[in-house]
Amino acid sequence: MTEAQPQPESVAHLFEEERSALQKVWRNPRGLLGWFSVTTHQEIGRRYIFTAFLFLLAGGVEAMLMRLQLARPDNHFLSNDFYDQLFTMHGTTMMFLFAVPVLEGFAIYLVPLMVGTRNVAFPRLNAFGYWMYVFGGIFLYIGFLCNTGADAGWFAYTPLSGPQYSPGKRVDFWAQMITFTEVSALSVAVEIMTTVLRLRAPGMSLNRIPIFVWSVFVQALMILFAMPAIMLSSGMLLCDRTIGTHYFNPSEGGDPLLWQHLFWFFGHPEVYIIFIPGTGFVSTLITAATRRPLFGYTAVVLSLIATGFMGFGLWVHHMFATGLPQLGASFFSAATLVIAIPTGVQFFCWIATIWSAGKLTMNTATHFMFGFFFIFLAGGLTGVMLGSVPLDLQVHDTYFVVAHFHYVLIGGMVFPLMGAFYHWIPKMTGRLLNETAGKVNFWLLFVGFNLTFFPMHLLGFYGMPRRVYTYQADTGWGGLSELASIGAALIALGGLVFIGNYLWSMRHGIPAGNDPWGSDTLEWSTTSPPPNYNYVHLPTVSGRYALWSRLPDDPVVTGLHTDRREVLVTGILDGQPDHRYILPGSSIWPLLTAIAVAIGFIASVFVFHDLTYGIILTALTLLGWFWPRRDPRHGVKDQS
Amino acid sequence: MRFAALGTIIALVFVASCQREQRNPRVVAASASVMTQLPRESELVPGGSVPQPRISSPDNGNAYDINQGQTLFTAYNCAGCHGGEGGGGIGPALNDANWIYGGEPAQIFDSIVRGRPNGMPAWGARIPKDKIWALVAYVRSLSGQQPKSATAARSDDIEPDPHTGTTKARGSTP
Amino acid sequence: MSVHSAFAPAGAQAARIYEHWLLYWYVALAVYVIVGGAFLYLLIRSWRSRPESIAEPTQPVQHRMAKYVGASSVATALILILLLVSAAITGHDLASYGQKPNLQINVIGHQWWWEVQYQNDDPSMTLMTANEIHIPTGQKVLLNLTSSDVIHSFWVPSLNGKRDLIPSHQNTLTIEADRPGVYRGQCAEFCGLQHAHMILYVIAEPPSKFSAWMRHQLQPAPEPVDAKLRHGRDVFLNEPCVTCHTVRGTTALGTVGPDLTHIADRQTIGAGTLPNTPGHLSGWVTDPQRAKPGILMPTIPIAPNDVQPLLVYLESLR
Amino acid sequence: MTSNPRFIDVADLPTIAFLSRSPAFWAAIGVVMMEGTMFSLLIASYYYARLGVDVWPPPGTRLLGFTLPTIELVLLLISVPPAYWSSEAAKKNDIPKARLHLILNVVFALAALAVRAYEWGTLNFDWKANIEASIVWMMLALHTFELGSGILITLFLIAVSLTARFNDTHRKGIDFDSITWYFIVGIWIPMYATIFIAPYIIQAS
Repeated sequence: MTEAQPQPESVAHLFEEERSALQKVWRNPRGLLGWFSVTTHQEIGRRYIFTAFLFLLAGGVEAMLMRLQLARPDNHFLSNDFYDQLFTMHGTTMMFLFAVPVLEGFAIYLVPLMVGTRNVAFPRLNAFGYWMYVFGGIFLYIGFLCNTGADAGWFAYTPLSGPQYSPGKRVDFWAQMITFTEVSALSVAVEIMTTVLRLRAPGMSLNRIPIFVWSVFVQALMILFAMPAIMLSSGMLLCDRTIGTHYFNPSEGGDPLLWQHLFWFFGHPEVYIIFIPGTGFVSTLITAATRRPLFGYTAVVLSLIATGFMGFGLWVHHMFATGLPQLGASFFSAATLVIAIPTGVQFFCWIATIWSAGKLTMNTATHFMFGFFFIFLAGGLTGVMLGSVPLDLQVHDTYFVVAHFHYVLIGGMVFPLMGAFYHWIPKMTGRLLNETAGKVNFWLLFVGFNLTFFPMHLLGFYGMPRRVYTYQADTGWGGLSELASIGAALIALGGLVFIGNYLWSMRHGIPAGNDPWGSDTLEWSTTSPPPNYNYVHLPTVSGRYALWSRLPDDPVVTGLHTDRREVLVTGILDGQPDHRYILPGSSIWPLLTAIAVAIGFIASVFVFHDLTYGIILTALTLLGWFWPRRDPRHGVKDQS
Repeated sequence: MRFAALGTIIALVFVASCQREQRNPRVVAASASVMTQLPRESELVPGGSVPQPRISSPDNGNAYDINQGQTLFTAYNCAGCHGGEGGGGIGPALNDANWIYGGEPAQIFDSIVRGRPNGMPAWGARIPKDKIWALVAYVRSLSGQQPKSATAARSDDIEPDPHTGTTKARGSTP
Repeated sequence: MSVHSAFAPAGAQAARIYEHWLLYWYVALAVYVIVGGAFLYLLIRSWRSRPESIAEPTQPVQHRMAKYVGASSVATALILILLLVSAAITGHDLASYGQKPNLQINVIGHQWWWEVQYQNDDPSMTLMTANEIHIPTGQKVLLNLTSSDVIHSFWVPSLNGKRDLIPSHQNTLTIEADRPGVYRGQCAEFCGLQHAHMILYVIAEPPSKFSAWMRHQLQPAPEPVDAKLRHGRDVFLNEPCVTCHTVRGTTALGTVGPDLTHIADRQTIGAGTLPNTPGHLSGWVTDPQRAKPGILMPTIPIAPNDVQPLLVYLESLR
Repeated sequence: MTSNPRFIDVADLPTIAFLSRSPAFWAAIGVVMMEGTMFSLLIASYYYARLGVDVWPPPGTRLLGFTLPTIELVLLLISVPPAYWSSEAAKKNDIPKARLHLILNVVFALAALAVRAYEWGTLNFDWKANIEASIVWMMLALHTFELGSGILITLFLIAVSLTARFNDTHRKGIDFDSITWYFIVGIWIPMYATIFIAPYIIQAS
């Protein structure tokens, strides 16, 4: 490595030259074909976020229909058959098509910016993952629109979801959709892991990585270990249903509980996969709102890692009612309570941060952050209750649990996400969202949320099981259910305000400038929205709060080729420059490969052996993907 | 969106099979008049052959009804004679292409309703017609005469495996 | 009026869980008030005071905060240990309640009703019924739980927590009622189209009354005494009803649906779907798919002048 | 960087690195992590199923001979050193040597695949027999898929190495290929033990 001498007189000129070269190399291809060939992380990230919000809308409409049905006892608004499809689709949509993908979208968008590089490590894999997600979602929803919506619940317990008790293709669609979204999640996890480990800006040692990046890194590792479990089990279910294997058939030695073990081995970490980036958002928002360093950075990072690790030790607490040996149950009970400690530590660090700052910027993002504190705290405490085996046996599979996980997931993920949206949308679009509408949006959601879900705690104790399509008047559940439905209407209103605010602000919002919040992470140093190459010169980092500790004469990286998509690989621990790494450019092959895989997956739902055609097609498209190009500088391939 | 066009095309393909997933528990009358138009068991009739009325089962291809038939097949102990999954036993096998009294839906319906010599009881008075149609739908699925996408790959009951005699009970838990 | 609430325990187990719950509730409330209060305090204190500059807290402040975070974390751990110990003790107590039961009942889950078999060493004393479990008060009743199709979950909140009924697995649960009463329960694991209408009642009676009930239930169905009842019985026996239902003392021996020998004694029809009144029974028999769409029981076209005798006959099955 | 320069010039840094320095390595690690988890859970499912029944293998399947599978395993193990040598040669940019070892690797792998195919053909049960059969078929199917993909990637690299278009990316590809190959062979050891050896040990209840 050489140390170049500063040459002030030529800097400006060089800068412009490099900028136009980068613009040319990183330009997204035009036209329809071009639109399908994009591999830049901003565009893919935005598409993830946009698609996920569409699915949120669908899941929300499903929820509203359910609340309408449950508003009155003995209601005949929806048939039981349709209601079963609705709640399955709602759960499935929210978990697989909204929560994880939207966080992945934010991670894909933000991580390269935050660690100071130009793109994720494997841009084409990234595009492939997005297409898999889209195809999986479309596949599931086409089924739903054709009366083939899954109806066995989002955890599809066998034998109810098996060949005998779920006739038709409904559950097959569901199981195969899982495979689609898991392929997508796994590709994103590999992206994020590699990007965080190797593409950080010089100087960004492990102890200087922004908390949000840490959180998505832990999330990526969790995905790598958790998602294979659901791919395996949904594959087993599909085989049981289509070719007559016996994984879950008790009469041939299979066991319905095997499904539950495999499912929850994924399903419980899934909750943390969703929640951990939520805490990452909160830690970032809190730093921005107080303009103070996060208190206890190391403690928070260790908490994230501990949570990720322990998240794999609690799956059995979803199965206490299946009659496990008492000793085993006690172990998982203890593990469930212990995982509250790292989350507690994070809470105390957040309190300490605000406390020592004494001042707060009360913008919409901060509102949502406080919404998170008050809601998630309640969800965490009911979670501790569910960790006790005797209490769990009372409230398991009742509306208490419904209340609990909505407090945890909406409180722990949606509220931080909304905060993050208000925080980062100015970066993504260049315009601020309207603050007044934002606060109206917050209060509608906050009040509506509590009105909807708080009564459900009581309903659970009063004996209302979840997933009932109706209930009788003499159960006395009518009043609280009606209250919940009114709350749901407020949430819907909040959602409309949110959409309206977004649409209005994109046209009339105040231009954001580079850094409207005085925030600390690298992405605020580039323009809003950032150029496709993120930074003309990759930045270097000299402190944990990159922009706050930045000095005017801090060095930047030069010497990267501007005639191809090139980034800098740095050391895992210390962030020292290691080598240059050439990224591939735009390509249509990820889409074609995704189509090939989709053909195989979808065909195998109907005729299992047709999977073979999918494999052959996929192999051919992969050949196209990796076909050696004549020009070794494949980054500058045609920009048509 | 660009997906809209793609979505519409795929949707049209799927609409055709929507009916396969229909679950209508309250079908009652569809089969009411069927008894009068039952086909004859033999086509040898005085005065030459009469064109046989071809009545297709109202349940043909509907996954839910095939499944109902499967449940009833077990519940009514049809398997007692015809074997689990129609593999045969005291009574003839149902999972092959050999039909003594015909394999058309109406003929199977007739066999169940009126019974047949050498052991098959008449179930007409014992099973309501729509459930008989469900049984017909299931019986036809055993010999692959229903769309594969509408039939279950296996049941959760014991397979007619010669090695397997008993249900393997699992250990009990406290 | 039946009782159906974890807040209204009527048996030793439920009462024990309720006590345990109170501990958790008060601890959770206290934690919420303290931590939530801290956030509220911070919110009020910092309201409208925008941070102007970026600053690192001073060293003493940092030390104070570190101490405070450390202490809170330790406190959290201690509280969790307390809660864990309480959970373990409660779990142990609940398990020990289950020893030496006075009565054993097999409960088999079906889509979507409960089959109930009273166990007895004397085969003539074993009793089959459905959807209602009569138990003597003050006695431990061991339930052997299994399922014939999908997973169900037995849950009577006023008596004990829930336990799943899993095909090919044998689970047990002990219940005990302190005082006479009707305790409602409902299937708690999603089990298909009619999960919402898979309700059962546990009817606790003083032991003497329970034995009388038992003796009565063991009797076969009464012989029809008049022409109308005989007509009704013949309708029942000639229509498809017998394929699925048993009425002991007659040729009806079906086992697909619930045993109807003493149907008129039960409080509800269709596993709690409808109250057992002549009007509802009539509606149920003529069109069960209306009240409980999706169940196996078909709509049987019964001749109009046969319906009334059939209902009268069913009403007579006391 | 002792002083405080305005620029860190990276123009002289290499454009290729191997093992943990290379992003491709981490992609391979990601693949290994997720597939390792999947296969581990599959193996765990096998023993979980064993706990549920009285006799093993359950009625419908018989104990399998382990001569052929052992030959197959040995062939797979022999294929590992060439994979290593090919990646070492690729690091030194010695393409002919890398190609030679890739060919050696693929020959042994194909031999193992042939043994696998023959032995699978003689399997005395299909996936419908019982739970053991279902799991064993899943193991064989998934692992054979892995094996097949590994072989295809290697063949692809051999083919490219014969052309003028072979570039640094393909050198990293050989590195990637060797890492995944270690995994494919390594994960087969517990699966081999589970499918062919374990039934002899755990058959009594």
